[in-house]
Amino acid sequence: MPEQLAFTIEVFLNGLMAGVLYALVALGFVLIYKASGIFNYAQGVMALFAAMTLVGIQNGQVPFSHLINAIFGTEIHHFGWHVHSVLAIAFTVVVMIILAWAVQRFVFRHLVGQEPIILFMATIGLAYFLEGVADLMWGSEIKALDVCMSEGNCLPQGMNGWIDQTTFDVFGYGFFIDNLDIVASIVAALLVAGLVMFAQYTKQGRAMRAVADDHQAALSVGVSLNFIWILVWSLAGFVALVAGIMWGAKSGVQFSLSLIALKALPVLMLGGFTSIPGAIVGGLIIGVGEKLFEFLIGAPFLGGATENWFAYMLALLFLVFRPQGLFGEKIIERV
Amino acid sequence: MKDQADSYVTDDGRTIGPVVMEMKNITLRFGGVEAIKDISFDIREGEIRAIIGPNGAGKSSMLNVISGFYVPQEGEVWYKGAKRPPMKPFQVAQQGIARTFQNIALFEGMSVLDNVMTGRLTHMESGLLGQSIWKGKAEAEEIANREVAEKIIDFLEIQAIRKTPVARLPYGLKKRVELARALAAEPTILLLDEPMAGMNVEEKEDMSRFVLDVNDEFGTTIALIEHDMGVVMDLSDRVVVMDYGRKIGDGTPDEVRNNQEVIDAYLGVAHD
Amino acid sequence: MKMKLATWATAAMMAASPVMADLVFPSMSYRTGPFAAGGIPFADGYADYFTLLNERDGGIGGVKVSVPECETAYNTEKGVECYESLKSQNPLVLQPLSTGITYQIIPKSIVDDIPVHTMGYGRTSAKNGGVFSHIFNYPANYWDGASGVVNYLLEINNGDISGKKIALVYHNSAYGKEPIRTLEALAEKHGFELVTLAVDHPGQEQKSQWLQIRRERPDYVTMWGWGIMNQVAIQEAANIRFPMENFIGVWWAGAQHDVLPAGEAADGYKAITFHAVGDDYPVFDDIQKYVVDAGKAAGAGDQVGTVLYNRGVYAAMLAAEAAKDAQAATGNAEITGGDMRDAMEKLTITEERMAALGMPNFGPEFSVSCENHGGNGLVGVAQWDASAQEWNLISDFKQSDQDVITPLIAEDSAAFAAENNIEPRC
Amino acid sequence: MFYREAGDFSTTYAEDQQTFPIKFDRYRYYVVLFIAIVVVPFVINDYWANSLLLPFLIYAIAAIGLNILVGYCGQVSLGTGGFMAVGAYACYKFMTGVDIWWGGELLFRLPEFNIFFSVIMGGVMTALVGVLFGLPSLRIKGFYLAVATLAAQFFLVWLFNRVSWFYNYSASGQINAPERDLFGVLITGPSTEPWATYLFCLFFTIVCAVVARNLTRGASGRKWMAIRDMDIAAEIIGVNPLRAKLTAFAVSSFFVGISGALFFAVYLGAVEVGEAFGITKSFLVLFMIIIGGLGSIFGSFAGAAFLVLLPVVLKVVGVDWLGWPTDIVAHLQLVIVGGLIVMFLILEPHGLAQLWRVAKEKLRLWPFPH
Repeated sequence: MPEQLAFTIEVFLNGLMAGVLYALVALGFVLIYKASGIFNYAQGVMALFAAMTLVGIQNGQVPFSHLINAIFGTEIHHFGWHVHSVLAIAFTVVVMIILAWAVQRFVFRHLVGQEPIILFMATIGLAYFLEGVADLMWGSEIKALDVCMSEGNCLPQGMNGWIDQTTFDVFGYGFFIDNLDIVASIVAALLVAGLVMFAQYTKQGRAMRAVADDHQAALSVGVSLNFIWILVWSLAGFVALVAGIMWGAKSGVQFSLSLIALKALPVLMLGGFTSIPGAIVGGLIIGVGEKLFEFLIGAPFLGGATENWFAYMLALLFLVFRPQGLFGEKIIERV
Repeated sequence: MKDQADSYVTDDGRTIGPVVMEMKNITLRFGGVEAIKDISFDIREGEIRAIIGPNGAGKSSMLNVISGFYVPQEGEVWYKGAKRPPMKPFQVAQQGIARTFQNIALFEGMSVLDNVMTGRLTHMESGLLGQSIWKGKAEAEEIANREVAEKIIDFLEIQAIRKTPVARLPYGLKKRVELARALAAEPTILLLDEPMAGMNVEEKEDMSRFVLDVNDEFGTTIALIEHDMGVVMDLSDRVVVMDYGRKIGDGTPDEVRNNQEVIDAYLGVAHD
Repeated sequence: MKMKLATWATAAMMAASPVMADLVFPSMSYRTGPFAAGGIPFADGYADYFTLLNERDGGIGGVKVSVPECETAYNTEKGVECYESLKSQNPLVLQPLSTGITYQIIPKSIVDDIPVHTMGYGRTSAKNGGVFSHIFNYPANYWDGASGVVNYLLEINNGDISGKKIALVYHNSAYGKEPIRTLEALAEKHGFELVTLAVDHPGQEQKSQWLQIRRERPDYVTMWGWGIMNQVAIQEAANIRFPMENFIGVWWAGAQHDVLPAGEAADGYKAITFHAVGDDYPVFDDIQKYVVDAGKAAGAGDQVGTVLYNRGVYAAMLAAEAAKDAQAATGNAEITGGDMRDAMEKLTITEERMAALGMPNFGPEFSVSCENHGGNGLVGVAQWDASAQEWNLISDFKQSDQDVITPLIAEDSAAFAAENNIEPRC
Repeated sequence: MFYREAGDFSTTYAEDQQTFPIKFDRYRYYVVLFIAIVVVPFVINDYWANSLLLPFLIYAIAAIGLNILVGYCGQVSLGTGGFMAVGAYACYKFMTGVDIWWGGELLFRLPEFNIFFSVIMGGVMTALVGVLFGLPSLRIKGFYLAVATLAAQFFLVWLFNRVSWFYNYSASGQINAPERDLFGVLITGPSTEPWATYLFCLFFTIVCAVVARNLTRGASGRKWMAIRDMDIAAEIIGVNPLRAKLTAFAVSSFFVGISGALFFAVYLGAVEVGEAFGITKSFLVLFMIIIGGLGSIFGSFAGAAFLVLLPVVLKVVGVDWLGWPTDIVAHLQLVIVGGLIVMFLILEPHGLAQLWRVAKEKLRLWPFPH
C-alpha cells in the first residue's frame, strides 16, 4: 500500500473517531433543542461541571471548601474517603438531575414564551454561572480523571498497540487507533441506542417525542411540559457526563473542557439542531473533514492549526448551499 | 367585455381605466401540489377587484404571486403594458405594488409611526453617509416623508396612537395600521389579504369605508381577498372566483352571483 | 451612569492606595482561567517565600515584605488594571507572568521606573539591557531554551545530530512561535531537519498533529506548550507510542500536572528547566515549619516542592536578593523601584549565595550587567519518573549557544529601539 | 417632580424627531457632555484612564456597533472579537506604512498614516471584511447565522496569527503601537498623558454614538428594524434584504473596527491576536448589549459601563475589603455575571435601558403615583 494512501486512511479513521466525540457533545444540544427549542450553549460547561463533580465525589472533596475556608477561616478540604467510580457516577447523575430541576425551576420556567434568541442568551449566562459554581465547588486546579468499572478494569489511558500490530501483520502497515476512542465509540453507540429505546418504548419517551413534535398538542393530551423539560435537561446532563468522562480521560478535567461546546457547534450547523442522526453524521463529517484538511492541505500548505476554523467554514459553506442542513426538509416560507 | 385599453364609467360615476395588470395562464406548484392551475385575469386602473373562494382555493398564493413572493412555474405577469421580468418581492414593491397580510405582519418592535414610515422607504433615497450626518438632505427628506405619513395617519384616524408600540395595539387597530403602512407607499396597486378577517360588524363597516375612501380619494387600484360575501359584493367592481386552484368565475358581482359553478362551490357540491 | 462611575472609581482608588511603608512585591497571579493549573503553584511559591522571610527573618533588612496579589486570569486587560492599581503602591519588581501582559508593560515600566522580571517568558530580546533598561529575563529565555534542547540532544548523540529529524509542536501563539527562529538557525548549524506543527488554543484535539508526527517519524519531538495542550500532547505521544525519552518539553510544559493525567504512560518524558526540581532543600523545611505548619500558606500547602512552586520560590528568592543588594547599595532599608532596578542590573548569584539561603545549586550561577539582562542562559534537563511521581534533574545547567542567539537578540532589540526611538545605554 | 415633560410640545416634525425631544433630557445630555469633555480631562489620572475610562469608551463603541447588528437588525453575531482584530491590525499596518508585495518583490510602501486616519482605516477595512462575512446572512438565519459568524471569528484570528505580513514580520508575532501624535500631542506609546488618550477615545465614542443615533432614527434604522421584526414582510414592502443586512454588517463592523483599533493602539499598546481578540471578547461585547439593552444606544453605554466596572468593584469589595483570596473572587465574578445575565433576561429582557425608561416614567409621576 502506498504510504500516502495508508496515512490518509489512517487520518480518515481517526477523524471518524474524533467525530464520535464531537457527536457526543452535539447530542446533548439536540435533545434539549428538540424538546424545548432552547439552544443550550451551556452544554459544554455542563460536561465540565459533571466531570468535576465526578472527580470531586471520587476523591471525597468537600464542596465549596475554598469559599467556606475563606469566610470562616477554617481549613477543610477533604472528607478523607474515596468513592468507587460506579457509585460516584451514580451520585453525579443525581447531581445532574438536581441541576436540571433547578435550571427549569429558576430559569426557564420564567422564560416561557420568550423569543429563542433570549433563551439562547440565557444559556450563555447559565454557562458562566455554572462555570463559576463548578470552580467554587471543586477548585480550578487540573484533576486527573480515572474511571474504573471494577478493579483493574479502567478506562484506557493510552493505546496498547494491539490494533497497530494486527493491522501491520495483515496489511504490512499498522493503523493507529486510540483505544480510548474505541471505547468512546462503543459508549456513544450504546448511549444513542439507549436514548432511542427510551424514546420509543417508554411512556416518558413517547411523551417526550410528543412534546418535540407539537407542544400544544402534547399539552392537550395531558403531558406535563414541566416534567418533560426536566427530563430532557436531565438526559442532556447525563449525556454531558458521558462526554465529560470521555474528554476528561483524554486531557484531565479543567476549565478548557467547557470549550468542547465550540467543537460541537459546526456539527450542529451541519446536522441540524433537531436531528439525532444529523448530530452523528454531522459529527463524523466534521471530524473526518477537519482532520483530512489539516493533514492534506492545512499543515503542508497553510502552516497548520486550521482545524478550528475549517470545521466552521465547512459547515458555513454547506449551509449556504443547503440552508435546511443535512437532514432538514426544504423550508417553504409563508406569509 | 370592454377592450383592455378602454376606460369606462361605472354606475356610481367612477372612471375605471385601462388594464394595469394582467395575469396570464399562471400555474404554481409546491412539490406535487398544484396551488394555482392555469389562471388568467386582469386588473384595471382605479377599480376594486376582489378574489374570492373557499379556504384553500389558492387566493393568498395568487396574491403572493402578484407581489413576487412566489414565482409561478408557468405563466406571465404583465404590468403597465409590459411583461414583468423575474424579480424579487422588494423590486415589485418599488414598482408601486403594496399589500397587507392575512396574518398581520407589522413590525412589532416599532411604534405605529415608524411602521407607517417603513411604507415610505421606497420613496427615500438619501445614502448612508447623508443619514449619518443627518442635518441637510437626509433631514429634509425625513420631514417630507413624515408629512406624507402623517397625512395617511390622519386619514385613517390613528393620530392618537402614533407613538404607541404596535405590539400593544388591539387586533382591529393593527389591521388599520397595516393598511396605513401599505397606503404610505402611495401604491399603484394595493393588495389587501382579507382586510376584514376576524373583525366584528362595526369594525368591518369602518374598514369597508376606509377601503372605499382610499379608492375614491387617492384613486388607488385595489385587489382584495375576502371571505365575507356581503362585503365583497358591496365593495368590488369585478370579482374573480377561485376553487381548488382553478378559476371558476370572473365578472361583476351580479354575474358571479348567478354563476352556477360558483354557487356549487359555495354550497359544497361534490367535485368529480 | 457617570455619577456611579465616579463613585466607584474613587472607591477603587482609595482601596488601591498603600497602607504602610512595606517592601512591596506584587504577585500578578492567575488562579483562574484556562491556565490556572500552572498559575496556582507559582503564585503559592512566590507568596510563601516572602511569608517565610517575614516570619523567619522579620522581612528583608528589617522591613516587612507585603505581597499584594492581583488576579490577571492570564488576561491582558486585567493585567493592565492590575498594573495601574499596583503602580501606585510603589512596587519593587513586577512579575507579569504572561507574555501578553509583559509586552503591554514593557514600554510603560520604563516611564514609570518599575523593574520587571520575566523569568523564562516574555520578550526574549529584553536580554539586551541597553535597550530594555527595566526588563530583566535572567536566568534564561526561550531562545536559550531552544538551544538548550539542541545542546542536550547533541550531548546524548555524542555531538552529532546531523541528518536527524526534530519536530516542534507549539502552541499557536506568540509564545509558541518564539523558538522557531532559533531552532531554524540551529538546524542550519548542526544539520538537522526541523518540522514545525502548530496546535491551536486550547489544544484539546491534537490528533492530526500527532498523526503527522507518526508519519514524519522524527527522532525527537520538542514542545512549546501551555495549559491543557501539554496534557493532551503527552497523552497523544503515548498513544502513538512515541518514545517518551525522545520527547522534550519547554519549562512551561514540565510540571507535575502536565504529566500526571497521562499516568504511567508519561514515564520518561523530559523537560528543560532553569532551576532545580524536587523538595530536597533546606529552604523547604523552613517553609514547612514557618509557613505551612503555621497556617500561613498562600494555597492549600500541598504544592510545596512541585516544579512550578519551586519556580515561584526561585523568582521570589531572586527578587529578595536583589532587594538586599539594593538596601546595601543605598544604605537605606526602604528602597524604591529605581534602586531595585539598579541592584538587579548588578545582581550576581553564586553557588555560595544560594547555599547560604538553603537552596544549594537551586539554579544556575549568573551575573547581570547593563549589556546582559538575561544571565548566562544555562539550561538543564529534568525527567519524569512516573512510578516515583517525581522529576529528576538528568542534565546539569549548561550554557546555551550564544553564537546563534546573540545576533538574533541584537536584531530584535534593535528593531524595538528603532520603533521607539531608544538610544542604547551601553 | 424631578422629571417633567409637561408643557414641552414639539411644533415641527424636526423638533419631534430630535434625539432628546424632552427638554429635561436634552439639558442633562449637555451637562454629561460638558463634564465628559471639559471636567474629566482635568481630574483624570493613569488609573482612571487605563483601568476604567478607556476600556469603557472603547467597549461602548464596540457595543454600539454590535447593537446595530443584533439589536437593530436582528442578526446575531459571535464574531466581534475577530472583527476587532481586523480593526487593530489594519490600524497597525496603516500607522506603520502598508507594504504591498507582488511575487516576492516589494511593489511599494504607503506612507505612514496619522494615528487618527489609521483608526478610521481600521474601521473601513473592518467594514469590508464585515460585508464579506455578512454575505451568508441572506441564506442563513437565526442560530445558524450566529454559529456561522464563529467561522469569521476563528478564521480571522488564525489568519492574523499565521500571516507574518500582518505583524510586520516581528519575531514574537505581537504588534506594538509605536509612538504617534496628533497635533503634537502623544496619543500612542508609553509616555502619553491620560487626558490625551481619554479625549482621543472620547471623540470617537461621541461621533460613533451620534452617527449610530442618526442612522437608527432614519430610513436605515427602519429598514434594519423591519428586517429584524419580520424579514419576509420587510422584503414585500420594498426593503432589499441583502442591502439592508449588508449595510448593517458594514456599519456595525465599522464601529467594531474603530473600537478594535483604539483597543490596540491607545488602550493596550501591544496585543496578541488570540489572547486579546479571542472568542471571549465576542461574548463579552454581546453580554454588554444584552445587559444594557438590545436596540438602544444608551443601553450600549450602560452595558459597557456595567461590565467594565463590575470586575473592578468586585475586586475592591472582595479582595481589598473582605480580604478573600483572589481566585475565589474571580470565580464569584463568573457566578455573578452569569447570574445577572439570566436575571436580566427574566426580569427585564430589554436591559438597563428599559429599567432607565421605567425609572423615568416613575419619576415623571412622582410624588403622585397616578
